[in-house]
Amino acid sequence: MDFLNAIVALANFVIVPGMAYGAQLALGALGVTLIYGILRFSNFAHGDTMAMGTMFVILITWGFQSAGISFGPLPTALLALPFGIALTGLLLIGTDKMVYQFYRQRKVKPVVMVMVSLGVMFIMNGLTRFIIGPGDQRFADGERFIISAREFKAMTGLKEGLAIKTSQGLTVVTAVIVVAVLFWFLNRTRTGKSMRAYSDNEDLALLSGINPERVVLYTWLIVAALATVAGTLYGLDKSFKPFTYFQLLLPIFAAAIVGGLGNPLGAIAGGFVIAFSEVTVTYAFKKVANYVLPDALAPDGLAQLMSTDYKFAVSFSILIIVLLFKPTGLFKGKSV
Amino acid sequence: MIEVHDLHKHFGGFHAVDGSTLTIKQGSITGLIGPNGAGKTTLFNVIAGVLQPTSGKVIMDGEDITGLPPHTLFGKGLLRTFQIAHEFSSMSLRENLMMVPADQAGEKLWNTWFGRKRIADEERALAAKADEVLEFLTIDHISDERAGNISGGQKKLLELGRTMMVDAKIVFLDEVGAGVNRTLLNTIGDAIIRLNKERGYTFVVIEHDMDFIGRLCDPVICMAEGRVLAEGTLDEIKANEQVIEAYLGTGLKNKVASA
Amino acid sequence: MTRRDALLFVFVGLLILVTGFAQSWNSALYILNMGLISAILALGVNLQWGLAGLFNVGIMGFVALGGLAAVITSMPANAEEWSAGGFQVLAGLLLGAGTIIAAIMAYQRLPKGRTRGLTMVAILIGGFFLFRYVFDAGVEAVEAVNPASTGYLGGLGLPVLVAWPVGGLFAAGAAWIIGKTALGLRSDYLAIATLGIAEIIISVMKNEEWLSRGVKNVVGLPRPTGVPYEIDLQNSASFVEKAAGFGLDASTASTLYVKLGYSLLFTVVLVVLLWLAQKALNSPWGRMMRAIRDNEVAAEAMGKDVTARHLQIFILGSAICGIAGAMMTTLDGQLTPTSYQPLRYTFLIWVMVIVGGSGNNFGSVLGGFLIWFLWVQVEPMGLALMGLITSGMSDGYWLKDHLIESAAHMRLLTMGVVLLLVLRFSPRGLIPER
Amino acid sequence: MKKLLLATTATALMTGAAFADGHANTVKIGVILGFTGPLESITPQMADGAELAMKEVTDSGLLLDGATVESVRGDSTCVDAGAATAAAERLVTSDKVNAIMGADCSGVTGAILQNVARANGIVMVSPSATSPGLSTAEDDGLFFRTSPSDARQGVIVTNILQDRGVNSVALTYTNNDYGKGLADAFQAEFEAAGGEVTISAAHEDGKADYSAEVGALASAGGEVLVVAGYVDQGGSGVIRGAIDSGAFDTFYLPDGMVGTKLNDVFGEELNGSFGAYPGTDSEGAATYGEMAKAAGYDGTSAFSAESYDAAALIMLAMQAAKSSASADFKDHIFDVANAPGEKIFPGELDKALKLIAEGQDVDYVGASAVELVGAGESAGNYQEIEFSDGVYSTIKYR
Repeated sequence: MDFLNAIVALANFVIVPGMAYGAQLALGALGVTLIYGILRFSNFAHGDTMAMGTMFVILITWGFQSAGISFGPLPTALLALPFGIALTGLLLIGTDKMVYQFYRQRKVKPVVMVMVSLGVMFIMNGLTRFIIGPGDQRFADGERFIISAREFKAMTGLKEGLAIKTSQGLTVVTAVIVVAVLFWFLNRTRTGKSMRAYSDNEDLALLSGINPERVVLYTWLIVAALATVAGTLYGLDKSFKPFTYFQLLLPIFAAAIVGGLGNPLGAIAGGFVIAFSEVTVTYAFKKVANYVLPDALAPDGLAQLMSTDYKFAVSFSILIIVLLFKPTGLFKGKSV
Repeated sequence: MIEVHDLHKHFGGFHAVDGSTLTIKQGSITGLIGPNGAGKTTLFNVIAGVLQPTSGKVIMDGEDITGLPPHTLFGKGLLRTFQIAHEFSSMSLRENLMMVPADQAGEKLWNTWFGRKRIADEERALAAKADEVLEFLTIDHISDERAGNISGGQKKLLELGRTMMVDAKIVFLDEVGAGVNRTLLNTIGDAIIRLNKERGYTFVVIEHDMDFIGRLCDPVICMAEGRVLAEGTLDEIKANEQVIEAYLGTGLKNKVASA
Repeated sequence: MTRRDALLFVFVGLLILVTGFAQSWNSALYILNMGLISAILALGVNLQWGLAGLFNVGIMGFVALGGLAAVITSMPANAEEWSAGGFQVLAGLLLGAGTIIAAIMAYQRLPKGRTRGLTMVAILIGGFFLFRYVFDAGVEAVEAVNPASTGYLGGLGLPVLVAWPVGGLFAAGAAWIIGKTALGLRSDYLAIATLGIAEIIISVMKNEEWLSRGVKNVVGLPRPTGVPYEIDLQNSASFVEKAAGFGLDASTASTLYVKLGYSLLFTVVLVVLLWLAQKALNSPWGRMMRAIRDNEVAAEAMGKDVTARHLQIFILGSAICGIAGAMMTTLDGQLTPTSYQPLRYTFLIWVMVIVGGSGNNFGSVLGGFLIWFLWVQVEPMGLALMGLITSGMSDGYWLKDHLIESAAHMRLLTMGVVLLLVLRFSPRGLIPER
Repeated sequence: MKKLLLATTATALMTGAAFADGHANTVKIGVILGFTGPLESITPQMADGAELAMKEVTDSGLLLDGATVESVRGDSTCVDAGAATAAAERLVTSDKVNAIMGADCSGVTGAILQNVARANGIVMVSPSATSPGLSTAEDDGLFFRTSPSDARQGVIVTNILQDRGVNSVALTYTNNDYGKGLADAFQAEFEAAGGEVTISAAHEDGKADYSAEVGALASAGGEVLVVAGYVDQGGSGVIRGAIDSGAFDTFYLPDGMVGTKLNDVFGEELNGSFGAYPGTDSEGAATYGEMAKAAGYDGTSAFSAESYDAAALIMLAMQAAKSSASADFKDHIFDVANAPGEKIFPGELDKALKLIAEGQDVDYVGASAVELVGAGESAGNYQEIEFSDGVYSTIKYR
């Protein structure tokens, strides 16, 4: 029984939140990694792209809510998602035409593109706050829990509860679907294959008649979808605030690099590595240890490796260690 | 002078250099030929320290130099040029040459602030030497031009010029004639012969132009698929069955690929 | 400097003068002072980026280390805390350092294989617990002393001017460690690594209270010699008399006097650094650096030790950022770790370097002044602009309300637009590399 | 009207200092708050609060022979001491504000106080800087705050917990001088009184995820979770995680955590939780809440009431000193804030001005029950709140 309690406690405080957070990071990191793989630069504006995409979704959700449209037990935001993706897609393609295209055609160094994305980041940052304001926005509705801690305890009779929020379940399910669709697209469709070819070897792809502008267009559309989905899921699970989305950029980059920049599988793995490292290294194992170990061995202290103050430092230390020993990431990334 | 023992360089499953063994004699101008993808440039890069070998050894004058970084090899008198010219594009031709000599006093940060006199003298000598080299290469009329703005052939000359700024022992030239017109190629050829005769440089030359090879090189080494096929004078090589097959094979493959 | 460059400097000078006439001379001088610091920061980053092509996105960390140096150098030592556990903290730190050194030695001495891995893990884990055991107790003792106003070890009580070079040394030390480990990485990876390391530095400064009070801030840093306190000037009869001679009241005169004092100190630092940077740039050393930036492979083949040179310039540039960080903390008079945000202390500096002109020292100095001016002045300009746009709208109209409320966000927007415009129409910056 | 004020602010800025001397009968108060930066979401309500008081006074026409009070906003960014000092510098030396309502975060507040306010002899009243360090900062008698120092709150929290028989708590704090200061003060007090703090874990505001913090807190355990954070920052994030995962059912909510947002966001889920925030009387706060609602903003947002009070104190002190010069009215702030005298609540500023003009004493209570002590900070009278039926209500004063 104690053993079960230990597992449940671990699941409740480490595994479930880690899964949801990891899935959110993975979706964000996929966007970063795709841009890196195909357009060949690190996009510093990605966090703010997520914020803008989510902002569109929120505005549409509010419209739906005031029109009385709902999605039953699921959040209305899911209904608004396709529209949000479309708007974000338009925004990104517009940005590309107005900004990135110019530099791409001049074949500037990747670092210049990074600088350009810095400018785009500043602008999106300002625009989001201009339109929706800097504050917290709530747009979640529908059922909150798939199973709540109290229900779980009543059901199983265990001392520990296990809670799974709708948003957490939704995050993982959506992430799986999105990743499956993405991989199907990249591996099975003609456009997807040409994108991969372009990513592997630009010159060769051009020779075999792939239209680069088309590849770029599709890339931005996919990035728009990934960013909007990631941002919305994150907003549903936690809350929407522009400042937070800028802060998300760092763990997302860490995830993409740990996994290997330019490698979609790596991005997903990286997301989970970062999420779980943040949760486990700073987790106080006291409770779990008390359940599992005999009383004589139970720890007096918290059995915490590091205080939560250093949560952020942990993910970056992992990033740096990975870079030092495996410079192209866990999964082989690009080394352009 | 240089001995290469059973050198391997693998990229994943691809064996770019697959057990090459060869010797380069002091004072020679050795030609290195072979069809595209034979592993010539990779061999250069491994010898010059740009790439680490998977296995094998490189010995220079009895000393094991395997895997030493390029700047250390430079210090030992081993210089190289690049297949695609690697000029310092934002600097003038003269500056491109002046930066070459090692251990300049002006490269010590301290001296840039407190050793001005010494630097000035040194710079004057370097500039004079650079101008001399530029004149030798017949590109002295553009010595103040940015290296990024000159023609491909002129960049090749500049590459050669860099090797003349110091007392090199052995110089590796990677397709020094590619994209260069006939007149310029002859100029380059003359320069190489003069450097070999007057200064005693040893040269290793990768080149596809057989006339050029024939005029300069003895011996000639032919590579294919990462291995040394044959060594001898150009005529001997031309008569070698294996060599003909190697060239023919890729020729056929090329035809298939371009169809 | 060409005539055009000189005109650009005159233009920025005019902007500051206009501030003086239209707003106040105090505002103008404050912008000038922070502009001087920004110029020094931009100079340091330009050294790394413009001269060596190193993409350092961890500027914030070096600035913060400079700030830390200001506290450790200039604040008085807290005897009570030292006796409570100061030496135990030091012992703990030595143990920690010893553990890492032992692990590295094990790595180097032992033959490759499982034994080596296990030994290293054993050393690290054992060392970690030993370190925590000694260190944590010491920290607890130190932090328990008077936590509301001190609770940290304090500093050396030296003049704060000493902190400026010390800040440079701190940053240089950190840069050495970072450079040794991360400089081999490609540009994008180096960027993310430095970004992360800067965050780690900040989180250490936020959470290690024994060191500099963590998030509780150290206030009341001493001023540099030669910069008096306004209130003392205002109470000095002779100063008030002199001020009256200029037709100024005591408070205006004293605030201007103090700011001018800082301006003078900062200008000296900037001029010295600029002179050093210019001499270095135009020497064979600068030529070698540009060669490395233009083509690393060829420079390596021409006998230049690229790795060592990168490390050298990374340390130099970071040290300059550290000096600027110490100066900034001195000007603020307090250390506030929570105020170090990447947007302000890293990305804004990058905007300065790129807009000014990377590879050109004068360009980055100009960029430092110009962008700092905009950063401060876009806010009132934005408000004024919104006032103008909405002047035709009726009061209470939601859009008018919204636009005026949002005026403050014009700042980020403007930075983005300026950066993109410069990248598009003058990609090498306002004063390009010659 | 609020918009009008803003518009005049903008025009005043455009015309610059040249006009400042022309309006002899204009009083300017600088509102320096973090309009951008990590506290940007609570800042508008704080500024609105201060400007509501100014509007009230202007409309009354009673301040210093009918002076108009003008608000000049400046962005403190909350975190960037340089930018904050520049903004303050501009407000003080260019717009010639008579006093500063601000700043918000303790760090920039200290910087502005030392570099601008003291240098120019300008009064500063901060609505939200609670760091105990500011109590002892040299201020030449220029610095006041309408929020109590965290040291005082540590005692209050301990008392409330002990009265409820709570002996073991987990503690999380927002990682800045407010949160850390409060956490330190509370932990010392609570442990001295025999209580146990199982863990004291920091959380960063505006971060992506609080799973790690919640996990650590849950594992450490405790009867109650004390959340020393901000209601619309990480504090709510931690509570959200703790409730959702069933880690804690009962929370203690200090001043930064109390706001109607809790009712909206958590409602029933917080039933049984309790806390306390400054105030001796619910009347002022309620009135203020309604006034704010009528003016179109949320008056219960953190430190909004304190901002209203800060601005009101400045203006009442001016009236008492019969001068809008900081040097004159700085000594009157204590008089108008404390007894004896007639109690003044929000919306009664006209009455206060009239009384003062008649030479009578007032005791400004305001929206947050202002009572200044010591080095010019709020005494720290608290109202204890408890959640039931999804809303919190005051049950006791301390």
